[in-house]
Amino acid sequence: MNPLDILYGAGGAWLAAAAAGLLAGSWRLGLRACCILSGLGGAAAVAGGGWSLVYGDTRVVSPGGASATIVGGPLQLQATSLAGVFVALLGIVAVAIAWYAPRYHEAARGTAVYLAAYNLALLACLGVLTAGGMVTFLVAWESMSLACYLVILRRPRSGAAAGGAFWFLALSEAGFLLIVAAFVILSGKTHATQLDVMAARGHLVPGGWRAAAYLLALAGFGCKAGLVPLHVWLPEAHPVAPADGSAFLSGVVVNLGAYGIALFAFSLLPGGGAWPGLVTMGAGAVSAAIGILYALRERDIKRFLAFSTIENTGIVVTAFGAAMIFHAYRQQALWAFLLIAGLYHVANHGCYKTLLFLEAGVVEHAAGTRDMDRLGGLVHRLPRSAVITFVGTLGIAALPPLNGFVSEWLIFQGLFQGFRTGSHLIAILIVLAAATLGLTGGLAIYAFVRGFGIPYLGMPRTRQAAATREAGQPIAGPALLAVACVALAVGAPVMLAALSRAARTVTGVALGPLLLPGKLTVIPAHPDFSAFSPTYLAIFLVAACAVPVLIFLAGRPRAASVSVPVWDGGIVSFRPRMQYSAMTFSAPTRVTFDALYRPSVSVRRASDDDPAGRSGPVHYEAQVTPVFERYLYRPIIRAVEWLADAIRPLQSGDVNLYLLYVFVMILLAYLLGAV
Amino acid sequence: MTAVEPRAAGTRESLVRQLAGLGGLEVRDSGATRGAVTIRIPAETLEAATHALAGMAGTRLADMFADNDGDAPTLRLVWAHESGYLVTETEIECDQYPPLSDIAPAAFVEECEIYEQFGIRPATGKPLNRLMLPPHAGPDFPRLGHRPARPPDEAHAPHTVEGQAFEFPFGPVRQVGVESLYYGLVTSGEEVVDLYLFTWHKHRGVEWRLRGKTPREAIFLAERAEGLSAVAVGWAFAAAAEAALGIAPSSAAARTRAVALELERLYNHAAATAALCQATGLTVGQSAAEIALERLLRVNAAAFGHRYLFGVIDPGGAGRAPDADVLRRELPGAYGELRRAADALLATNSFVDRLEATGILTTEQARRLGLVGPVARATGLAVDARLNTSGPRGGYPDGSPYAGPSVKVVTADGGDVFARFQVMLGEAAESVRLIVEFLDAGTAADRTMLPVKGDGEVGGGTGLGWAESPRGEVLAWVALDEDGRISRARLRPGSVRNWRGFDDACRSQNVFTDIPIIEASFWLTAAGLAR
Amino acid sequence: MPMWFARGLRRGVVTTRYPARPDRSSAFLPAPPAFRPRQLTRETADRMIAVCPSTALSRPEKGDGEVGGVLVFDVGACTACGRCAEAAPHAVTSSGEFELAATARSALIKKIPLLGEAR
Amino acid sequence: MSSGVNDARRGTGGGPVAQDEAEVARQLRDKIAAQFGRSLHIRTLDTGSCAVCEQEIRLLTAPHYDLHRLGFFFTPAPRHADLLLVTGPMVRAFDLAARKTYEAMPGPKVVVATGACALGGVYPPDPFVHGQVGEVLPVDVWIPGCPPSPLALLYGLGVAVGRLAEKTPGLTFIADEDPSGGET
Repeated sequence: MNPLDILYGAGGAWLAAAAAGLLAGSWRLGLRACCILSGLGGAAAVAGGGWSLVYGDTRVVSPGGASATIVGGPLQLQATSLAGVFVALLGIVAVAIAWYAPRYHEAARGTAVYLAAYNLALLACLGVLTAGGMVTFLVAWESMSLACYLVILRRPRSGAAAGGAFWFLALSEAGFLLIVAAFVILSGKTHATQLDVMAARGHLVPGGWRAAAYLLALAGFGCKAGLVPLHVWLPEAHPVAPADGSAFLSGVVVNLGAYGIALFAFSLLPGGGAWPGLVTMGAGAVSAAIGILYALRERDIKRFLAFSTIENTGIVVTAFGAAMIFHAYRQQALWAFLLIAGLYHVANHGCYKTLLFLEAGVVEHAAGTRDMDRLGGLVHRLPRSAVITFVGTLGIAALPPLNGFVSEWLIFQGLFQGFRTGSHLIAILIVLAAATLGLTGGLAIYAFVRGFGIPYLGMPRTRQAAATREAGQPIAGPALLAVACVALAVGAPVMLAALSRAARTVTGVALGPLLLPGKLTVIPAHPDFSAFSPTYLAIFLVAACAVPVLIFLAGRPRAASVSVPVWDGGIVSFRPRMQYSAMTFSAPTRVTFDALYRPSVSVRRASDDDPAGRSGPVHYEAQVTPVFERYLYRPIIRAVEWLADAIRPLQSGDVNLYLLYVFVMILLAYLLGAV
Repeated sequence: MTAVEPRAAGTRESLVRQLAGLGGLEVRDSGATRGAVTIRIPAETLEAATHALAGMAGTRLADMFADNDGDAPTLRLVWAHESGYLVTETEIECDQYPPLSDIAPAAFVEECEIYEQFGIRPATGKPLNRLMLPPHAGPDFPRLGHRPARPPDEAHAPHTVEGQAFEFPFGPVRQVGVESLYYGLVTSGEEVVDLYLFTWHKHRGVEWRLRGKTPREAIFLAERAEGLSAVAVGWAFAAAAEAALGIAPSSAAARTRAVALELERLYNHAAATAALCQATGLTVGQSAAEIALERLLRVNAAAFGHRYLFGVIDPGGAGRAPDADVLRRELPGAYGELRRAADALLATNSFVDRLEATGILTTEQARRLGLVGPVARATGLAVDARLNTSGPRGGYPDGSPYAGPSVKVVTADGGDVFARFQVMLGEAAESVRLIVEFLDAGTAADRTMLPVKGDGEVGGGTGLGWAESPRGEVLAWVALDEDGRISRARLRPGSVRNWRGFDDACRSQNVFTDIPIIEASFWLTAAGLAR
Repeated sequence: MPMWFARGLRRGVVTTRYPARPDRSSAFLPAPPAFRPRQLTRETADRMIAVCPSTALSRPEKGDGEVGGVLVFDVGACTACGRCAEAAPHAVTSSGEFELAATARSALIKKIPLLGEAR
Repeated sequence: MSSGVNDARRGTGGGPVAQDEAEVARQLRDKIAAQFGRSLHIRTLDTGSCAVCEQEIRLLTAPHYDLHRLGFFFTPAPRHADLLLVTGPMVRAFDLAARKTYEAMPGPKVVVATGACALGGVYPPDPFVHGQVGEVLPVDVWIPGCPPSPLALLYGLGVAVGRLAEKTPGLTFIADEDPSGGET
C-alpha cells in the first residue's frame, strides 16, 4: 500500500466523473453526481498527496505490467514528495470546485461537455504529477493542455472565448515543443526514459547540453507558469472561462508550470553553475513586478486576478532561482529552505487564488458584471461572500496573520541571506531581486485594497449593483478554501515540517530540525539570522483586535452613542460618481510608471467645446498600451501569416504534383539510407 | 513686473468718433445713462453691433444686465474703453436674444444670471450654468423680472462624470474661516480634469433688496454685497447714484474715498499673502503676513473708525474723514511689515516653487473671459478702472482723484500664481504712494445731502459708476425713479468676472493640492458672486 | 527656515494679553451708541429710527395702539454705523463697549426711556 | 441625537427668548468645562455673510490674538467640534448644510451666532434668508458687531465656555449726562 494506490482511486473517480458529466450533465441530478464523484476524487488526491509528502518517493511502476503502453511509450507512474504538494493542492481545489459547481452551473448540454473536459483535465494534471516516465509525462501534459482548451471554450460561440482559448493553446503548444526538446536532450544524454533514472544520471549530461535543456524547460514550463513575456494567455483566457474553470487554471494549471521548473531545477538537473539560477530568478522577479503593475490597471475582476497570478508565480520562480544560486554556492541549507518556501507559496497561492476566482464568479452571477467600476457596496448585499473574499484578500496581499504573509516572509528571509554566497556580485543581484519583490509586495497590498474596497465597500455605482441580493450563491466551496488559508497560516509549522521532508527527498538536506526547533517557531535555515512564529503571531493579532472591542464595551455605559449620517460637507446628496473608482484609485501608479504603461489620455469636457466655458458632462479616459501584445506578438503573428501565404502554392491540388512530391521523398529516403 | 503709465484719458467725444467709424451701427449718444456714452441698438442689429464692438480695438465687455422698466426687458451691455464706458440698450420683446457669449465669451455668466432673473435666454440650445437660484427655487421665488418660461433645471447642464474620473465633492462647508462654496472637482485621481462652482448657497438677493430704497439707505447693503471690497463697491454704487442725480462729490471727499480705496487694496493684498502662505503650508510666513494685515486693519480703524472701512463712502460725499496724522504716522510701519514679510517670502524657495507655473492663465484667456484686476494684470493686460478718470457727468469738479497723481498700473507676465503675487506686492507699494499724495492734496468728509424730490430739478435718472477694487473693476448701474428711489440697481463686483477665470486656471495642468494656492492668489469672495 | 526663526526673534511678541489685561486697540473699534435720555425727545428718537439702516432702533406700540414712550435698542442688530449719532449728535454718544456677547438674546435688547415719559 | 441640553432647547429656536435659556446655557457651559477641560474645538459656518466676519475669524489665529493660548482650536471637521461659530443671515438655500453640520457635531455642543447679520440686524426675513441664525439652529451665545472684532470674538468665546463674566445684562446704553452736551 502506498500513496499511488490512493491516487489510482482519485484518477478513477475523475474518469467516472468525466463520463457521468458527459452522459448525464444535462440533468440536475447527473450534474450533482458528476460533482460528487469529482469531489471524492479530490478528497482522495488530498489524502494521497498529503501522504506522499511524508511517505517519501515511490519507485516507478508500470500499472498493468511493462506491456502497458501509452502512444508507443511505456506507461510509467510514481508518487514523489515533490509532486505530493501539488497533488494535495490539486485535490483541495477539486473538492472546492466540486462543492461550488452545482450551484454555479445550470444543467445543460454545454455544461455536460464542460464538466467532462474539466474532470479529464483534473485527471491529466494528476497524470502529469504522477508521471514516472518521460513519455507518460509528455502525453499527460499535452492532454492537460487540450482538456484545458475545452474548459476555456465553455462558450465557443463568443469571439472573446475563441480568442482567449486560442492564446492559451498557441502558447501551450509552443511550450510543449520546448519541453519535448528538453526531454529529448535529457534522455539522449542519460539513455533513460524513467524520470528517477534520469535524475540519477543527471551528472552525465555535459554542461552545454545541460544548460540548453534547462533553458528549454524553463521557457517551456514558463509558458504555463505565465513568466513574462510568455504570460499573455492568462489575462485573455481567464475572463472567458467559467469562474471555476479560471479558478482551476490559476489554482492548478499555472502551478504545474512551477512544478515543471522545480522538477528540472531540483530533481533532474541540479547543479550546473549559478547563472541558470540567476536567469530563473531574474525572470521570476520581472514577472512578479510586471504582473502586479498590469493588475493595477485592470477593472475587470478576473483579468485583475489573472495578472496577480502572474505576480505570484513570479514570486515562486524567484525563490526557486535563488535556491539554485545557493546550491551553486554550496549553501545546501538555503537551497532546501528556498525550495520549501517556494513550494509553500505555491500551496498558498493555489488556495487563495482559487477562492478569489470562485468569488469573482459569485459576484458576476449576482451583480451581472465583473467591472469593478460598475460594482460597489457589495459588503451589505453579499455579506458572506464579502467575509470569505476578505480572508482571501488578506492572504494574497501577504498581510499577517494569513498564509501569504508566512510564505513571502520565508522567501524574503531566504533572499536576505544572499550574503552567504560569499560573492558580492551575486549577493547584490539577490538583494536586487528581494527589492523587486518588496516593491511587488507593496503594490500587491495597494492592488488588493483596491480589488476588495472598490467592489465591496462604498456605495453601489449602478442600479444593477444596488439590486444585488444573496440568493443561493455557492458558499461552501470558497469557505473551505478560506479555512484552508487560515489553516496554512496558523498551522505553518506543521506544513513546513511536511515540506521539509519533501525537500529532503529532492535535495538530500535534512532541514527539519534546523527549520523547526520546536515551540511552533520557524527559523530560516540559519539559527543566527531571524525567527518568528506564525501561530503566535496569528493569536497575538487576533487578541490585539479584541482590545479595542473590549475598550468599547468597557466605555459603553458612560456616553450614549448616537449615529448620524456621514459628514459630507453639507452637500445636497452624495452620488455614486463621488467616490473613488478602480481606475482613479490606481492613478498614482499610472503617473509613476508612465514609461511602462505609455497611457494615452483622452478628455471630453463641455467646458472645452465652447468658448463660454459652460459646465457640463465630462469624459476622461486613459488607455494603457499593451506593450507585449503590440511589440512582441504582433510581429510574430504577421510573420506566421506571411509564411502561410508563402507555402500556399505547394498545395495546388494537382494530383500529378503530389505524385511528384511522393517520388522526390522516396528518392531522398533512399539516398539518405545509402549514406 | 512692469508698470504702465496711464494713457491720456480720452474724452467722450473721441469715443463717439471711434464708434462712428464702426460699420452697421448708427451712433447717437442718447445720454440716457449718465457717466457713460449710451446708444440704443434695435434687437435685430444687436448681433452685428456686438460683433463690431467686440472687434473694436481696446474694447472689453465689462458687464451685461437687464431690467424691465415697462413690460419688455431691456438688455444693457457695458463696454469698457480706454476713453470711457459705453452702454448699449436693446429692447427684447420675445424671450430670446442672439447668443452673445459666442461673440464675446465674457457675457456667459451674465447670460446665465439674466436667464435666472428675467427668463430671457440666448437663442441657442446650449445649456446654461446654475448661478444664483438655488435648485429648489420655485416659481414664486423672488426675481428681478419675469421668471423663466421653463424652470431653470431644464436649462442647466447635468454634471455627469464618465470614464476613469470621479467628482471630488468639496463644500459647501469647507475649511475653517472660509466662505461657503461648492466645488465639483472632477479628477482622475491626480490631475484636475474639470472644476465647476456652486455659489447659490450665498445668494441674498442684494440687487432685489435695493429696489425702492434711497441711495443713502441702499449704500448700507451695497457695502455688504462684498464686504472685503466695501469701499470699491460702495464707491461704484455711490458714483452711479450721483451720476443718476447729476451731482458729484467734492474733490476732497473724492480723495477721501480714494484713500479708503487704497487702504482697502493694501489690507486685501496682505490678507491674500497670508492666504497664499497658508495654502503653501508656510505657517511662519502666514504669521508674518497676518501681523502686517492686523496692523493695516488697525490703521484703518484708527484712521476711519472701522477696520473694514464700512461707512466711509456716502452717496454725495464721504461719510468720514481720515485722521491724516494717524495715517502718516502708522501707515509706513504697517506697510513695512508687509514689505519685510514679502521680501522674506520671495527669498523662500519652498514658497516660490509652489507658486511658479501654478494656475496659469494666458493673456488670451484673460481677454476672452473679460477678467479684471490683478488676475488680468498678471497676464500682461493693463486693465484698471482707475485709469478711467472721466468722472460721473463731466467728471469731478477738478477731475478724478486719480487724474492728478498719475497712477502706475502694475502688470506682470506669466499669468501664474507667482505673477499675481508680484502684481499684488507692486500694487501695495503703489497704494502707499498714492495715499500719501492724496493726504497731501487734502481730504475731508463731505456729506452733501442728496437732493430728493421736492427740492428742485432732480427727477429720476440712470447713472453708471465704477471703481477698482482689490479684486478688479467694480461696476454699478443705478436707475432712480422720480422721487429719488431706486427702481433698478446693478452691482457687479470684480469677483463675478474673475471666478470665471478660476476654473480655467485650475484646469490647466494642476494637481489637487494646487487649488487652494490658486484660490488664494485669486482672492475672490463667493459673497460678491452670489450677492 | 532659520531665516524665519531669526525674523521671529527680532520681531518679538505682538500677542495681546486680552482677556487677562485690556487691549488698547479696542479704543478704535466701532461701538454701539449710548443715549442721553435728557436729550431724547420723541421726534429725536423718530429721526434716529428713520436713519437707522438696521433694525436696531424701534418704538413698539403700547397696549392701547399708540406708539410707546420707550426707545427699544437692539444691541445685537446694531452695526455701529453711527448714523443715529449723525442724525442727533446731542442725544447720542459712543458707548465705547465691545464686550457685548450675551448668553440670552433678550439681554441684548435695551429699553431707553424718552424725555418726559414715565420711567 | 445631541446633548440633552440642546434637545431641550431645540423647539424654542432663537425666537422670543425664554428666561430659562440663560440657565440652560449655564448648564451647558458647566458640562463643557467638565468634559473638555478648558480646551474647546471650534468649527465655523458661513450662512451668507459678506466675507468680513470670516476674515476676522481667521485673524483669531493670527499672532496678535493667538486663539490657541486660550485653549481654543479650530477644527475642519464638525465631528471633532464642540462649538459652532455661525456667521451670516442664514440663507434659506443653506438650511440643509447648516442642519447637517450641526447634527454632525457630537454633544454637548454650543452654537454661537456671530455678527449683526446672524443676529437679525441687516437682513429682514424674506424668501431669501431666515434673517437670523436662531431660526434654524439653537443658538446659545450671541456676539454682536459688524463685524465683531477679534477681541469681541475672544470675549464671546470666553463667555461661551463660562470663563468670562457676561456684562451685557448690566449695560444700559444710557450715557451719563454731561451738561455741555447739546440743547435742553
